[in-house]
Amino acid sequence: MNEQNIYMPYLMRIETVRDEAPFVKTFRLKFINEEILNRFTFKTGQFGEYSAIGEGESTFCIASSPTLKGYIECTFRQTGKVTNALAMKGEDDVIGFRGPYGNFFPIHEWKNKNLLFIAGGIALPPLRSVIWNCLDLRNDYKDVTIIYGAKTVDELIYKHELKTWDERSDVKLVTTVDPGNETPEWKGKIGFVPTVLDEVAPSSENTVAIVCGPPIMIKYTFPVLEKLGFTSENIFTTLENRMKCGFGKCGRCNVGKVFVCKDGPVFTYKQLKELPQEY
Amino acid sequence: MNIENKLLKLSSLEGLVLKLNQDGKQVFAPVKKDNIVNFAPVSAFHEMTQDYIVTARSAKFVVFPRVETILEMQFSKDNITLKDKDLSSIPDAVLLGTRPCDAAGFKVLTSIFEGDYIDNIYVTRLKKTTIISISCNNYDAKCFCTSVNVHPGGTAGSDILLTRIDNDNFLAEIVTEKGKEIVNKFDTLFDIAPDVNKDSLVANVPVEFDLSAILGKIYPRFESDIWVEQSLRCIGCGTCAYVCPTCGCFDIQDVSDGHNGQRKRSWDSCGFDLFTLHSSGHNPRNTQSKRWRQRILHKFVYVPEQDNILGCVGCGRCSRACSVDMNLKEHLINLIGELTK
Amino acid sequence: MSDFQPKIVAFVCTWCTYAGADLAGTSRIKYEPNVKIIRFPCTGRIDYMFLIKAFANGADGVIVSGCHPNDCHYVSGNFHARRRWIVFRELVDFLGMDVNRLCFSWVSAAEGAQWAKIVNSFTEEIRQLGPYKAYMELVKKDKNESVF
Amino acid sequence: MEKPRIGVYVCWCGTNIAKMVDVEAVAEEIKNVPNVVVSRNYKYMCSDPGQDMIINDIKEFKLNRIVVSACSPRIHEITFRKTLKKAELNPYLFQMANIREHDSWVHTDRAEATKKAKALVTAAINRINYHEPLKELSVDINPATLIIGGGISGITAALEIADADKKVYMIEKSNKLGGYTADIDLTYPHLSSVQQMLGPMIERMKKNKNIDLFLETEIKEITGYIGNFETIITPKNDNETKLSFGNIVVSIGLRSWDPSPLENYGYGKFPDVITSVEFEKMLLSGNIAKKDGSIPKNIAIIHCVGSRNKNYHEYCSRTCCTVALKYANQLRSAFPNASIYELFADMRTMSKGCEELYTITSRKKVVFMMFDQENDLPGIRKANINDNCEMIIELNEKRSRKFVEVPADMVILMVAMEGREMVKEVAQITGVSLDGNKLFIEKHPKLDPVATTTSGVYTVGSCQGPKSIPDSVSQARAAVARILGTIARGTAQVAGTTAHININICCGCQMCISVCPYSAISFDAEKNVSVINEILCQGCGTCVALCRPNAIDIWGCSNRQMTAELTALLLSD
Amino acid sequence: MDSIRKRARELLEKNTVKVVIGYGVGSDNTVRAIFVRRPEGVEELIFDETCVQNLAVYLLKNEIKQIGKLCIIANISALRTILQLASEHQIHEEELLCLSVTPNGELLEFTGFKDIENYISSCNRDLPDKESEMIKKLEKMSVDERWQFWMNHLSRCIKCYACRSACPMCYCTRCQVEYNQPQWITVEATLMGNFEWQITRTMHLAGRCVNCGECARACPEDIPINLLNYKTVLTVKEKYNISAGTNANIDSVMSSFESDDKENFIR
Amino acid sequence: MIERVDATLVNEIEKFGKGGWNDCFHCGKCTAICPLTEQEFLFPRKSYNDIQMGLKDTLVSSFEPWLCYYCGDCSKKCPRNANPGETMMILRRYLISVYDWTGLAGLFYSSLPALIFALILVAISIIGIGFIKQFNTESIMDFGHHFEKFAILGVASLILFPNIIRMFWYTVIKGKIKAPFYAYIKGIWDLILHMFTQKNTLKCEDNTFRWFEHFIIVIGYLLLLFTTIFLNWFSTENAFIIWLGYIVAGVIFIFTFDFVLGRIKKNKEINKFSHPTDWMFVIWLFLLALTAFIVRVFIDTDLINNNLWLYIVHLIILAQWAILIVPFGKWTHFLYRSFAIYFAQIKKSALIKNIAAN
Repeated sequence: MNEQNIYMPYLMRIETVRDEAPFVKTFRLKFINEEILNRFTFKTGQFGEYSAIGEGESTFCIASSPTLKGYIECTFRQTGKVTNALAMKGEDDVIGFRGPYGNFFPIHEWKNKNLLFIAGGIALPPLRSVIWNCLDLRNDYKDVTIIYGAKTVDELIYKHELKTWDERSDVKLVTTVDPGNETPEWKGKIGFVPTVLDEVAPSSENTVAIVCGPPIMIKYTFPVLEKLGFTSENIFTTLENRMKCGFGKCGRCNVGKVFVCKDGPVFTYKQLKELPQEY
Repeated sequence: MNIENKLLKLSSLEGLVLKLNQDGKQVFAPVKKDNIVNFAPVSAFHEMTQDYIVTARSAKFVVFPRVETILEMQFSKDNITLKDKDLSSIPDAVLLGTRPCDAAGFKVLTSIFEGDYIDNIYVTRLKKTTIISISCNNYDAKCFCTSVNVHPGGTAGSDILLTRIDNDNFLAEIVTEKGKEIVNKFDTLFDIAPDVNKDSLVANVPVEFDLSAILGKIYPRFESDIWVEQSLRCIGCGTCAYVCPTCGCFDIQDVSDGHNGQRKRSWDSCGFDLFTLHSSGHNPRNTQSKRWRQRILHKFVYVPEQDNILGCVGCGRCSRACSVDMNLKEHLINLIGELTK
Repeated sequence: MSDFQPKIVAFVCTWCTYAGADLAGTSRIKYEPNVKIIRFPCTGRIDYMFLIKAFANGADGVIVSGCHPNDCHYVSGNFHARRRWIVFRELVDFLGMDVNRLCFSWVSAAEGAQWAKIVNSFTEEIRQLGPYKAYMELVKKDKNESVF
Repeated sequence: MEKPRIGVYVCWCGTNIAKMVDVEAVAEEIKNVPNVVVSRNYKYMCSDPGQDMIINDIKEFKLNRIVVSACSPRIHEITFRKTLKKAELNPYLFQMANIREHDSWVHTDRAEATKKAKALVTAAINRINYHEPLKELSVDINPATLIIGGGISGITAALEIADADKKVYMIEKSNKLGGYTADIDLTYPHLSSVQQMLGPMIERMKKNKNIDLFLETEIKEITGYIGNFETIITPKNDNETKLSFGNIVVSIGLRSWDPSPLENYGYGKFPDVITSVEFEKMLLSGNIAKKDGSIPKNIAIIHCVGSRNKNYHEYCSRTCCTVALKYANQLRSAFPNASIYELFADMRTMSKGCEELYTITSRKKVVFMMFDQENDLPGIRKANINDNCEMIIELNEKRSRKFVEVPADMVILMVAMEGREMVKEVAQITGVSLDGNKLFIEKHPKLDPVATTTSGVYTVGSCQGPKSIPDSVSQARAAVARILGTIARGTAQVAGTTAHININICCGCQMCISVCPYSAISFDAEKNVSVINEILCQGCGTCVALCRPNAIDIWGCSNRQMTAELTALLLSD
Repeated sequence: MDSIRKRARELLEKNTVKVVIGYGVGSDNTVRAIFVRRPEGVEELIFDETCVQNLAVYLLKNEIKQIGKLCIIANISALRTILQLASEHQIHEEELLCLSVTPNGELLEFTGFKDIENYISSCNRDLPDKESEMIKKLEKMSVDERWQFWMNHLSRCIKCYACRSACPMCYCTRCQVEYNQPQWITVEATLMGNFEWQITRTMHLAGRCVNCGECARACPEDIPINLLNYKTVLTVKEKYNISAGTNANIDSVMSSFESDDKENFIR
Repeated sequence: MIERVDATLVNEIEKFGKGGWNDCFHCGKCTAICPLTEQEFLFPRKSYNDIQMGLKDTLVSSFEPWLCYYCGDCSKKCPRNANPGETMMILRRYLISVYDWTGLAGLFYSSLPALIFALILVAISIIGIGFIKQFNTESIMDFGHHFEKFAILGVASLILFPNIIRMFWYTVIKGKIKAPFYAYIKGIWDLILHMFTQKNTLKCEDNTFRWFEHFIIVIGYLLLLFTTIFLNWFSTENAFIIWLGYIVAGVIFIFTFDFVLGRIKKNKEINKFSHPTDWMFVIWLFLLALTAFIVRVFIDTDLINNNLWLYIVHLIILAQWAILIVPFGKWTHFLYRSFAIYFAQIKKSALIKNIAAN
C-alpha cells in the first residue's frame, strides 16, 4: 500500500484483452513497477479499484487465481462511464489499480470438502478466481461441482474455460441458460439456476456452496441450498455494492453495520442472515 | 497534556488575527454575508461576526473541502503519469470561532479518515489547522449538544477554547500542543488566567432526550415503519449532509481534458438516491426512508460501534438548513418514543 | 487587440448551413479561418449544453446556424431550436454572459456568400470584444479550485 | 467497444487542398494523437488507389476506425463508407474532416489554413473514438403499394406496378381518374391529343385485376413504416376496408391558383378574363368564344399569374409558358386574323421541342411583350366604346420601357400551380415534409428526387414540384422502379443513425413525442416510458436536445461524440 | 381551517382518500408538510397565508404514492404545479383530489383538472413584487455587473441540490447533472459547475416553472436562484404568451412552436 | 396619349420585305455589336420592338433605321437569324413610303407590277415625245437637256422637299423633339458633310472599301449630273469637259458593275437580300453611265445621227431614273439619311438639354 496517498493507484499495463461475451471483456494486467509486481499478493475473493485514468474508478473483483503470478485479471461488463472507457483500452494501454481490498474466501478451511460453485451471469469472475485457486490445489478438495447459468448462450462468459472445466474429469460442470434462449446447438441445461441446482446438486454432506450472482438469483438460491441440507455457515457468497474508495470511507457500501469493502465482500449466508436487506 | 488556562483580551484578538495572518496562516472565522453566517477567510478580527449561534455550514470544509484534488494526471500518446497530491502545498490555517460542537465534529471526521487506511490528505489538513473555538453563551431551539454528550463549553476537538468571561475578556483554555504553539508564539497577547467558574459562563443547553435510550437500541428496529413515517416529508436533497460537521461521505470523480486531469474527491450525501445505485440498476437503498434510516443509523449506530464515538454533535445545522423542517432533535425524541413502546 | 485571433466554433445543421459553407468553398469565397464548424443533423439537435461546453473549452464566440424557418429538412427542428435559443439567450444574458458572443443565424444551402459574411462579421465582432476573459476565469477557478 | 485503432488519411485533392494546406505536416502531426495507428497523405483519397490504400491498411494494421480528411462529407462520405464496407468494417466507423470546402478553398493564409486543418482532423479523430458500429435495420416488404392520387403520374405508377403483377391500391379523392390531365386538350410541344392517350390508360386501370380502385375516398391515417404500412379507408358506398401495403406513392398533384387576389387582372370582375384551366376546357369543348358567344378579335395571354411572385408563389410553375405558346398556336389556327398578345415576365420554355415551339409561335404574328413581375404588373380596365375592344390592358413594357395599351376581348391568365387543399394532411399522414411552398420535399433534390426522407414513401408528379406530363410520367416510372426493386429484394435497409431511449432514465414526460415530426416516438404506458420506432426515426435529434434527463441519444451523433469533437476542436486550436 | 379539517375528516373516514397531504405546525412555530392518514389526525391541519410550501412536490414521491389515493391541500402554486404535471403526464385525474381555500376562506374542492384550470384562470399568477423588482434591477445592470452579482452568489453554492429536490417539476428519474457520458456538468461545486448547473436547471424548467419559489426557499445558502426561473417565466410569457400550470392538456413550451415565433437576434 | 399596341402593323411592314422580326427574342446581341448604336439610339433591337408591338407612331418618328448603314454585322451575329440588317432596310423602305405624300413610293415598293408599269409608261412617253419631235436628233437632244433640268427641279420641289417636310413633321414635331434653335444651325454642317461623305459608314467594321466605292459613285454621280446638265456634255466641243464626262461615266459604270456583280454573287451580308428596287437602283445607275458613255462615243464618232435610238434609250433610262427612282426609290436614302442624321443630332441636343434641365 502506498504510504503517502491511499487513493493513489498503481499503474498497470494491459497484456491481453479478451472478449468474453457482448460487452464483457477480460483484461490481463501487469504492474509496470517491477518492485510492486514482485511484492503484490492477494487472496481469492478480494477486489480492487480499477481506473480508466481521466474517467474514473470502478470496482471489480480480481478474477484470476492468486496462484498465478505476474499478472492479475479482471472481467467487467460495460455499463457506465468508467467501464466504457476501460473497454476502449487495448493491449499495452495503461490503467490504474488500487487494491487488493476486502476479505477473501477461506479456502484453507474447506480442505477435504466437496465444493459446489454456483454462479449466474456476470458474477462468475469472483468464483473463477476461487475455482482456479481450488483446482490448483485440487488434491485438497473432494468433488468439485460448478453450476453456471446465464440468460443466453451468448452471455455465458469464459467460454474457453467452461470448455476446459467440462473436459476435466475431476470437475463436474453444469451450464444452463434461461428457458427460451437456448440455441439449436446448446447442449447444456435449460432453466434458471436455482431450479437446475435443485436438479443436479450434490449432497450437502461435507460440502461447501459458494454462490455468486445477481441479487435475485441469490435470493432464490439460498432457500434451495438450505432445502438441500446446506447449513448457512457452509454457504458462501460475495457481495457487490457501489463503492468509491474501497476502504470504508466513502460511506456507501455498507450493509447495516458492515462495510462490504472492508468486512466483505465474502460473507457466509449465516452472516448475511444477520444483516439487513441492504444489498 | 494538561489543559492550561490563559486570559485573552478581546482587544488582543484583533492582534492575534493579524499576526496569524502575517504568520502565513489563513484565518477562517464566522462572517455574516447576505444574512447568513459562514466561515470565511478574514484578515482582521472585526470582520468576524459575534452574532451567531452556529454557522450555517460547518467548518469541516477547511480540513475536508467540498472539492479536493487527490491526485493529478498527465496524458501523452502512449503514457500516463500520475502526480501525487503535494501535501506540502496545503496551507496552514486557523479556525477561529468554531463552537465546541464543531470542534467535536472533527473528532468524528478524524475517526472516519483515520483507521486502517489513513487518509493523509485529511490528516495533513487537520494537522495544519489550529482550531480556536469559542464556547457558546447562547443556543436556540435546534441545538441539542448536551443531549449527545457535547458540552457548550467542551474542549474536545479544539486546540484552544475561548470562553467569554465578560465583554472584554476571554478565558483561553490551551487544549493541545498545537494550541500551545500559538500561545508561545504570540505570548504577549495572552495573560494569566483569572479564576473563573467556566460552567457559569457558558450557555445552559437543556438535555432534551436520554441518549442511552437510543444507543444500542436502534439497530433492532431496522425494519420499523418509523423510518417511512419520519421521512415522508423528506425531499431527498443533500443539504443536511453538506452542512453537517460530521458527514464525511464523498464521491471520487476524474476530470480530464485529454491532456491533463485531476482525480477529485467531493462531498456526497447518503440522501441522494444515486449514492448507492448499482450499475446494474439495482439500488439497495432505493427509497428515501431507507436513506433516512441510513443517515440516522450512521450517526447513532455505525460510527459509534466502529469508531467508538457518536456521529452526531448536536449542532442542529441539518434541522436549520432543511427546507421541509426535518428536525433531527424532534425525530430523535420521536424515535425514543417508538423504541420505548 | 487586433492581433487577437478568436476561437469560434459553429454548430450548424448539415442540410442548410453546412451545405451553404460547402457552397462558399466551391465558390471560393474567402473568409476568416477562425470559425470551425461542427456538423449536426439539424439545429433541433443542438443542445444548449454544447454552447456552454464550447465556452468552457475556451471558445470566444459561438455561431449556431441552420435552415431558414419553413425550410427544415426535418420539418420543424429549426422552429424548436429557435424557441430554445430565445429562452437560452435571454437566460444567459440575465446571468451576465455576453450574448454578443453568441451568433444565431439562418443560412441556407444556397447562401455561401451569406455564410462568409456572417463568419467575417462575427469574427470581427469577437475580435473587437477580445478574449472571453470572464468565462475563462470561471474555467480557471474550476481547474485550480481554492485550496479549501 | 474495443480499443480504437484509427487510420487517418489526409487528401491532397490534387492541388485543391495541398496548395493551401501543408498536408504532409498535418498527417505527420496527427500521428501524435492517441489511438492513431496510421496517418497518411495521398493525392486523391477518393481514387481507386486511395481507397485501396485504406482497405489494405485496415487489413494490415487491424484498423477499426477511419478518418478521411478531404472534401465535404456531403460529397464523399458515401464513397468511403462503401470502402469500409468493402474492407468488412462497419461503415459508420468513419468520419470525414472537411479541409477543402471549409478550409483550403476559403482561406488565403497557408499557415492558418494548415492550423485549422489540424484542428479539424484532430476533432474528427477524437470524435471517432466514440463511434459505434451501427446496424442498418432490415424490414420485410409487403409487395402491395398504395397510390394516393389518380392523376397521370398516379395512373402511370399504378399500371407499371400492376403490370409487374403486384398489388396496387389507388385512392382518388374525386370521382374520376386522370386529374388535371383529363382536362387537357392537346399536349405541348407536339399538339397531340391527350384524350387519345389517357383514355386507354384509364380503361386499363379499370380492367386490371391487380388494381383496387377507390374513388371518392380519402385517407385519415397511415400507420407503420416501410414495408409494413397500414390504413383503414372508408370508400363511398362501401364498408370500412383495411389495407396493408409496403410502399406509398404520393401523387396528389397540384391545383390551379385562384387569381382573384391579383385584383389588377380583374378575374371575376370581367367575364372574359379567364384562367388557363378554364381556357383549356374551352379548347377541349372545341368552342372558343367570349361569354356573350361572340368571337374574340384580340386575345391576350398573361403569364406568371401568381407564379414567381413574392406575395403568392415564389416558384416558377414551369409549364405555363409553354402552355401559353400552345394556346397561341391553337388560337392562331382557330382565328387566323385575330390579334394575339402574350404578356410574359420571362419566357421559360425548357424541355425538348419547347423552344422550337416558341420560335414557331413567334412566326405566327403573336405579339410578345414583357412585363416587370417584381414591380409593375399589367392592369386590365374596361375599354371605351370607340376602342373597338372589350378591355384594355395597361402594360409597362419592360423591354421598350414604354407604357402601352393592349386591346383585348379575351384575357387568359396563366395561373400558378399550388399545393392542394389537403396537402398538409397528406404530408402529415405520410410523414413527408413540405417545403414553404407546400411542395413535398424530396430526399435529395439532385440524387434522389422521387424518394422522401420517410423510407417507403415516394412523391411523384406535380405535388413534388410543378411538372409537365412527360416529367410526371418519368418520375412515376422512376419511383416504380425503386419500389419494384425493394419488393424484389423483399427487405429494405433503414439507416442506422436513429435516436434511442434509455428506458431506465426516461421519465415519461412525453415531450419527445410532441416534437417528433415523424411520429416515430410512442408511449409505452405500462413501463411509463417513450419508445422510438427506429424505422420511422429519421435521426433529426430534436428529441435528443429536448430530453431533460438525456434519456435519448442518437446513434452517429451522440452527445459523447459531439462533445469529444468539440473539446478536441477547441483544445487543439 | 375548520372546513378543511371537516372535509379531510370526511374523506378519510369514508376512505375516499388514504392520505391527506397538508400543512401543519412544525418546529419553532413554522409551517411544515404533514401527512394525515387517520381521521383524528386532521386536527393538526392548518391553512393560512404562511402555508407557502408547494406540497405538490410530494405527489410524485413513491412512498407517498404507494399509500393510495391522495388528497392534497393545495395553494395556488401547488394547483398550478398539478396542472403542469398533468400536462406532462406525470399525474392523472383519478389519482388525487385537491382541496384549497380561497383568500376569503371558502373551501374549494377540485375533482378534475378542468376545475383547477377554471379556478387558476381567475387567480393572480404574477411574480411576487420583490422578485419582479429585483429582476428589473438586474436587467438594468451592465452585463459585467450582472456577472459579478451571480458569481458572488454562485460561489456559495455547495451543490446540495436542495433546489432540485424542492422543485416539484424536477421529477426526472435521472437528473442531467448525473449524466456522465459525456460529463455535461462539472461534478464538483466549483464556480463553473455551479454556473452550468443553474443554467441547466433553469433551461429545464423553462416554460414549466410555476414560480412557486421553492428552489430559493430550499437553498441553504440563500442564493436567489428563483430569479433565474422567474426570468424565464417572464420570457416565455412575453415571447409566447404562455404561462405554465394553466392548462393540463397542452404541449410544453419547449416541445411546441409557432412558425412565427418572434425574435430579432437571428441573423 | 398612350400608344396602342397593334398586332396588324406587321402586315403593313411586311409589304416592304420579309424581315425576321418574328424571330427576334430580344437578346440584344445586335445592339451590342452594332458600331453605330449609341446610348440614345439603340438599334436594331429597339426597332424590332416597335415593329413587333405595332407601335406605328414610335416607328415613324424614329431615326434609327436611317442611322444604319447596313454593314450586316448584326445579321451575321443574330442567334435567331432574325436578320436585323435587312429589317432596318425594310424599315427604311417603309419610312420612305410614309414620308412620300404621293403614295407612289409605297406602291412601287410593295408592287413590282406597278413599278414595271410605271417604267414602261415612262419609256413609252419618251418614245412618244421622240415621235412628236419627229426623231430629230437636235431637238430631241435639246429636249433631253431641258428635261433633265426640269425633272430635277420638279422632283426636288414637288416631291422631295415636301417629303422632307413630312419627315420633319413625323419625326421632330410628332416625336416631340424640342431643341433650341441653335441646334438646327449647328447641325447643318453635319447634314452636308454626311450627305456627301456618308462618313458614318467608316464606323462600320471592314467597310472602308465599300465606303470608298460609295463615295466615288456619289461624287461621280454628282459630277455626271453636273457635266450633263450644266456643262451640257452631249453638246459641248470642249475637250476637257468631254474627257471629264468620259472619266466620270466610266468610273460610275465600273463601280456600279461591281455592285451589281456583288448582288449577283451575294457574297456579302448586305447583298444577301435584294429587293427589286435595290436591283433597279444599281442597274439603272449602271445603265445610265453606260448609255451616257456610249452616246458620247457615238457623238464623237458622228454616228449619233444614224443611231438616234441610242440616245432615246439613254433618255428613257434617264427619265425613269429621274422620275421614278430619284423621288420614290432608293436614291432618297441619300437625302433622308442625311436629314435623319441632322434631326437625330438635334434630338440628341434636346435630350442633353432635357437632362441638364432636370
